[in-house]
Amino acid sequence: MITVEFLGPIKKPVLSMEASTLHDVARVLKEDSEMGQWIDSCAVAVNDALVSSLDTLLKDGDKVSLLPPVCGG
Amino acid sequence: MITVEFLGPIKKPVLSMEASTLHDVARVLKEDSEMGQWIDSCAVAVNDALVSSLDTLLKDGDKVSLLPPVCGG
Amino acid sequence: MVELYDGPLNVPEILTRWYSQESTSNYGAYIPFVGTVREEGGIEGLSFDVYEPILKSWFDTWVAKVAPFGATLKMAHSCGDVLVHQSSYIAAVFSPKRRVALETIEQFVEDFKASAPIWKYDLINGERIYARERSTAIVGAGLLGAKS
Amino acid sequence: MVELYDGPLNVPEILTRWYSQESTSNYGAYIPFVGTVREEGGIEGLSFDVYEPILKSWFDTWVAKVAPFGATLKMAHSCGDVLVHQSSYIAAVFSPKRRVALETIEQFVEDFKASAPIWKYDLINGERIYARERSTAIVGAGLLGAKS
Repeated sequence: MITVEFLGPIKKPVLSMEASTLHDVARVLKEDSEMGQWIDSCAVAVNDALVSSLDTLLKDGDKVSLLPPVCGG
Repeated sequence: MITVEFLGPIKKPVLSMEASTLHDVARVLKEDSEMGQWIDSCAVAVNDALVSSLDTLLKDGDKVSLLPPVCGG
Repeated sequence: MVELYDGPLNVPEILTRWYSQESTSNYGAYIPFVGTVREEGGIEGLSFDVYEPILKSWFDTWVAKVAPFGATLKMAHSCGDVLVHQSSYIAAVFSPKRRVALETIEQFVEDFKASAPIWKYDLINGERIYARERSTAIVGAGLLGAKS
Repeated sequence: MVELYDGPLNVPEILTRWYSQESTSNYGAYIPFVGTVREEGGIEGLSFDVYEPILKSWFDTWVAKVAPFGATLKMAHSCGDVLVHQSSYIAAVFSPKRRVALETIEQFVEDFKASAPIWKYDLINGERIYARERSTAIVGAGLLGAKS
């Protein structure tokens, strides 16, 4: 099991799911209508490190975070 | 009569002279051996405004200032 | 170090403390950038969510990037509500020389706007409204939505 | 306004006072540049001569130049001796927006180094030695030496 958390303005509780790569996470979230407005604009982190490939391997206990568009300052 | 003052590190007292343009001032200072190390690196102000032409007219009471290379900060 | 505060920043305290901390480090240039909430669009203020783990790693990467130039960085940011005319953000560079300091503060502040995991909300009529149109997708965003 | 001080600057006092002065002016960005005397080359400190009339007109020209962008400038500088690890110079920009502030502080500080009528001396073994090799001739210098 891995967890998926949604940061900032995405009002969505943490998800738990089985996933061996980010492809699996993408498949689930693409079917989630609540994610429609966010999925194309979110960056992705695994265990708090930004990642750039869907092939990123996931193991039990990993935390995937979705980061919507930012504006600090 | 006009006055010529030397700013910053130029250790030279104020000069008074007759001059109708900066050509006259240049003529006097070029003959001054103390000015040899300064004359090519100094900017010139008349009444505290920087000028860029030797044709600048001078009138009685004007103040000409010589500004050697600067380094604030 | 990244300093996070609930609510507005005490700008005099922070600027003075950082200056004192580095007073004998032989830096020739200290440039803080102070960001203050502007009164515009009828807002009462702004509000911020900050995701600290990624903010810290982003910041540590920057500290490592400027270290070879003999420079260092500090930053402070607010969490939660900051009203108009209060300050929410300070970034600062210390460097031996002015050129490095001037170039670093510009690049650091611009990358901060584009990359730091902080989300901004307008406070209007007591509501907290995500400032989506002023926000920037982080480089590489959209990964999960890509056609596979 | 140009503030001139005998000896080192009280940096916390100046940074705080300027911040307070503009606290309700609706500027979004405040960037001070603080210059501190570095320990190098065995100097005890630096010493400065300032020619105030031309410094003021140079500064006023800059204030007028940034006004159309809604920005403003402040500066403070030391006259006389400033020892190592003490500060001799603060330039600051206030601006509604960060881009104008970042670009202005860079251009202002660089033009200051090239144009402001201030002369720097090294203090070594109690002597005051003009830092000629670190100094810059003002644009247009050499007028009087030109072949006529």
